[in-house]
Amino acid sequence: MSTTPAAVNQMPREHYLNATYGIRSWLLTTDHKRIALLYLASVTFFFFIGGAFATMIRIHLLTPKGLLVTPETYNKLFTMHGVAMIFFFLIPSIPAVLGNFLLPIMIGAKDLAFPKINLLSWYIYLVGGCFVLYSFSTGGLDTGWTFYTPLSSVYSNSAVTPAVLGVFINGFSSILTGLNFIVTVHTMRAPGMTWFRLPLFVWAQYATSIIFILGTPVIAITLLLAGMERMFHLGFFNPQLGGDPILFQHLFWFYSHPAVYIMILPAMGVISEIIPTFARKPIFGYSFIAGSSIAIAVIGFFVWAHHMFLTGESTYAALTFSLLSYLVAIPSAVKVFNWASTLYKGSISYDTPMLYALGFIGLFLIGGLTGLFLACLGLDIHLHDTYFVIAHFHYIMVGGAVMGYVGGLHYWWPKITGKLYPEFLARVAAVTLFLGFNLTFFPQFILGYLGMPRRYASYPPEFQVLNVMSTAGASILALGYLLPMIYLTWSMRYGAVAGPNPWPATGLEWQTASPPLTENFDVTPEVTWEPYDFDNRPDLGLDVKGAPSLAHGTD
Amino acid sequence: MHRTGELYEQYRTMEQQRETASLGMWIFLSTEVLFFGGLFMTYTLNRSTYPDIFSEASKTIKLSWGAINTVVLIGSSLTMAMAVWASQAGRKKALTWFLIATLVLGTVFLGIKSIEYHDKYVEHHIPGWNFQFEPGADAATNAHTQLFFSLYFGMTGLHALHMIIGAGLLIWLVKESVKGRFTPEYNTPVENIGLYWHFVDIVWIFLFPLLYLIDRH
Amino acid sequence: MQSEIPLYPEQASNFAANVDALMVYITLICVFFAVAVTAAIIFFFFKYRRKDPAEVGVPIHGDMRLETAWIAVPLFLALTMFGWGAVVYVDYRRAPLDTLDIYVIGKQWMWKVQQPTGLREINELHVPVGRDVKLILASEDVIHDFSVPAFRVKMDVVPGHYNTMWFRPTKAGRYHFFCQQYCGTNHAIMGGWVTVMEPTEYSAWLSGSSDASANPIVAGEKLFVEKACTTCHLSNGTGRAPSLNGLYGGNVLLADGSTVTADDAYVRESILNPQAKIVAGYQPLMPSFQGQLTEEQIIDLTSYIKSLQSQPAPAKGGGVAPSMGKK
Amino acid sequence: MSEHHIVSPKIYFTIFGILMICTFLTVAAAEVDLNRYFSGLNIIVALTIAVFKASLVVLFFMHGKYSPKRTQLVIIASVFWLAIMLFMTMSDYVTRPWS
Repeated sequence: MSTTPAAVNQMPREHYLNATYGIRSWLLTTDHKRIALLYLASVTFFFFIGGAFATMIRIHLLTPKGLLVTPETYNKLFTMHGVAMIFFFLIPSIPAVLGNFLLPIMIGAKDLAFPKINLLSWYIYLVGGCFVLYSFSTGGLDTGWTFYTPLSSVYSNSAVTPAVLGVFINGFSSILTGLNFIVTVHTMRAPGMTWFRLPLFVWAQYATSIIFILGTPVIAITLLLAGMERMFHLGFFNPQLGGDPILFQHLFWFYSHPAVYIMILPAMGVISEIIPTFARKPIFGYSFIAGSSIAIAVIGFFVWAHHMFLTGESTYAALTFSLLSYLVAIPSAVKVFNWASTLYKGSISYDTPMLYALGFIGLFLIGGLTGLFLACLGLDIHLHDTYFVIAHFHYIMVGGAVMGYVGGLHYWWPKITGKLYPEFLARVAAVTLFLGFNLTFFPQFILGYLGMPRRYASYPPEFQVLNVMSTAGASILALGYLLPMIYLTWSMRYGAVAGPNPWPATGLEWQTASPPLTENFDVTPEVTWEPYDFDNRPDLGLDVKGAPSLAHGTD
Repeated sequence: MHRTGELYEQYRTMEQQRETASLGMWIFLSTEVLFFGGLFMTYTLNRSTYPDIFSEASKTIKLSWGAINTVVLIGSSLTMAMAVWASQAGRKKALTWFLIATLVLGTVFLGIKSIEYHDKYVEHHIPGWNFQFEPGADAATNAHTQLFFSLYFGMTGLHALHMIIGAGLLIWLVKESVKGRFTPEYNTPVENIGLYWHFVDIVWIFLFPLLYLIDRH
Repeated sequence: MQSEIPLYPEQASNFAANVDALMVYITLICVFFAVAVTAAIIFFFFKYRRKDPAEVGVPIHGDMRLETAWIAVPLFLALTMFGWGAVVYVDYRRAPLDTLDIYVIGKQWMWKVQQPTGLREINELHVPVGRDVKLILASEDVIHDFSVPAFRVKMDVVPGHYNTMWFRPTKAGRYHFFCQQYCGTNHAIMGGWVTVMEPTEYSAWLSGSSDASANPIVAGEKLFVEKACTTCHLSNGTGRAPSLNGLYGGNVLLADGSTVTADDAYVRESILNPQAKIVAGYQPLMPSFQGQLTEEQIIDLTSYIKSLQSQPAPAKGGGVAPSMGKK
Repeated sequence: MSEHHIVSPKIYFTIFGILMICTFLTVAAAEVDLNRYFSGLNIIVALTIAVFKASLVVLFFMHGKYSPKRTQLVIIASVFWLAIMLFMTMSDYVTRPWS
């Protein structure tokens, strides 16, 4: 934090963390910041459950015959890894933790529009989580996180019903969060906070919420139908009773493809906040980044059947969905170009969040570009359901969404806790994660092109070398995740006091104390400045040259 | 639940509070559209696969009950709309009576629905439970008609569940309205529950022709 | 070390070279963009390093020409990828006319293969080099997927309907095939080998290992009687249902005025969901056999109906319209 | 909704009357074999009437006609997304015989 002015910072006397005490004050809180911390604890719990499964998967795949467990158990491991990570970590992570904490503060509101519903959605998440944990601990789940019928609804012997109910229940948590966010952005903005003054993180949350409210209900009803089919031997998706298993896939991916954007859009929002702060200049192409978030959310609903090119889907439908899939790539590309251009003539510092942001761009580039291979009809014939797909979506979800989430946690950690984390360790962790991640997942692209199918408990011996590389990378990756866990926890007590605006940054959230008051602001702020406009913010204490610097910029 | 017309701390004005509640309700209803949508999608595909079976199975449910229920439910929508009007116009007595009328009509609907369900139970038309379309029907006919009845019970069941929740909310409204809680300035609960009630009515407006009126000629 | 890790599998079918070329094309474009963006970021990162703690960047808000360019150029390149990919895919989905038809049935957790002569194999598939091969894929239980990386082809095997895939092997040898759609406990060992043989070897192999007891036509004929199909489908065309003589491969006139080709999928559908396509001039009387026949039995029946292809169609053929001239 | 629009009971009763007539019409139309003239005409008529009835309920009973733009946007979005799901999914099934 070389950039911090030398003034001595002090913790505010009263803030949301010490406003009230006791377990009840947390479990019955309606403060969006406290709810965000409840979510932080619970998604971290599921992250470590999912991570433990991932570790076992990678150890098992060290040898072609499988090192650790029976095929049956292996199938449960990757299924439970997927369910825990996707439904209970990735989807809620950024929206429910960072979004919950920041969205009201960023728009100058005292809280979300419906604070009680916000608390309710955390409880719904918990109930859904309990169902899923019950399934994991009583027989496990071996259907794949996609729950494809009729395997899940007829043939699987594992605890499918509680898992399906758990995911169904959890869906309502997402829906209520999305509803809350959209209403909040519409009605709760502070005076002067116009739509085009909104931080890009808020735009991203808004776009994500569109998917939450319009996509999630569909998977809820679909899983309910699959669960009913299993419990009462009905035939919606069972061909032996006249149903159609492909219909399940249509309905499933109608939500679950947009769900990928639920994971990546908020991370993109985080990156759009971090980059201008550490480049100390306005973001390049604000309206294009904001618009591309909405475009991704909307076009993202038109591409789902690209998961089904080889199910016997009609050629006409395959052509349509492939074309539309290429269209959704464009707004993502626009974002990357705009982020890179923001660095041009900036004043760039190497602080940890910036390392995560740049790492995100690199990994998201690979993840996004490999999506072009899979959207390509001719190539998908070969690549579908191979390790190429695994590598691709881990680059998006882990390289993209998780890097964004961890980067965002670091960026706003001083705001959330009022304390600074140890910068050196944090940089080490960021670099470790980046390297470990690439070593884990890059070999899987080659494995995929060689034809190694996904979800295999054992594999032909010729694939071993690349699998060993991947497992080696995974152990580095695991270490990379443990580090922040340790030093972030440590810093809550022993970290240096951060002060309200340590970086400094321009957003409203940095105008209030760290940690903020329960009602966020002493007085409702009035926004008179444009977003990321360092030059017209004398309050930040920076060396603003004003007009001359503009002239300097054009030479 | 809440005290009359109180301004919650997160809002700046009553106006903002009211708009927020209304927008929240509409967005909730839009998620409901997609929630029912999955069932409509399943229905569409299965009906297009088995058009004749669907028409045959549909003919075993009594058109008269469905038609009566349609009238009853649209009637309850009218009384609900009138209740909203009464609350806006400040007619507290009328409000209570319109709410009670809505509640009664809703209950009549559910009563008729349970008669229909009972008929289906007698005819062995409950999916997954001794299902037998007609005596001597072969396995395939049973499977395909069971698809129709699964959708029939799934769709009307989910709809009835919404009605039951709506009836619960109405009871609460009646209670509050008797206490005179609603005024022209503060009637958001009446309006929002009204929106919900009308939405449930709209679902039925589609369920009726799709389930009862297949090739009745 | 390097020799141990090839970058692509063997090229052993007509699709392989084309798919690999497509792969190279997209890879080149992607590498170009990845390198360009990464290089720019690294360059900016060092060039515009913060020199003074209070320094700010130059306020540049955007540039319309740049935005347009980086929307238009990627869009154009994406469309070329789409176009090329579409050409390959359409070719793959549309099998040529004269193919060697082989049935492949997926079952938890094994593959049953039936050669055109009726010869059966398990977890093995023999095909001749240079011949267009069409696989007709059926599943007895859950969704499977038949995948041959060396051929760059795969297709889901979905219960409830036939999927087909085709390829032309170009190189003799033995290649892995996999089940590529997760199907339960032993998914990982549900695979086997494709053996590509010279055509002469292939026919020798076919005749050498034929097994009359497993003849699907005989089995199909037996089923045809057992299931009482014979009561209605009289061969002289006077029954309550159309004669099946000369049916397979011909065009069938339906009650709604349209025509369909009597292929495997049509025969299968007519057995399981007879009401779906009613032959012109006949009543929808046939019961459905859904749930009463295994996929294998349906294939036996189809083989039997196929064997009637050479029989003369009766004069009163109802819907059967083998040639254009007859009504 | 800055000025709170109050819809008069007269409109409500008129709408109710139209809805009743439509209900009668839809039952009557179902009893006639319209498929004779055009395959599927029965369901088209039934759904057209249903859409009309639903629109009346949304516009008048639910005050959709008098609501702010963003509420109307929510209504349009939910119908639009439902249409995406129905039409794009069916586009797969309907076009399968083409290939």
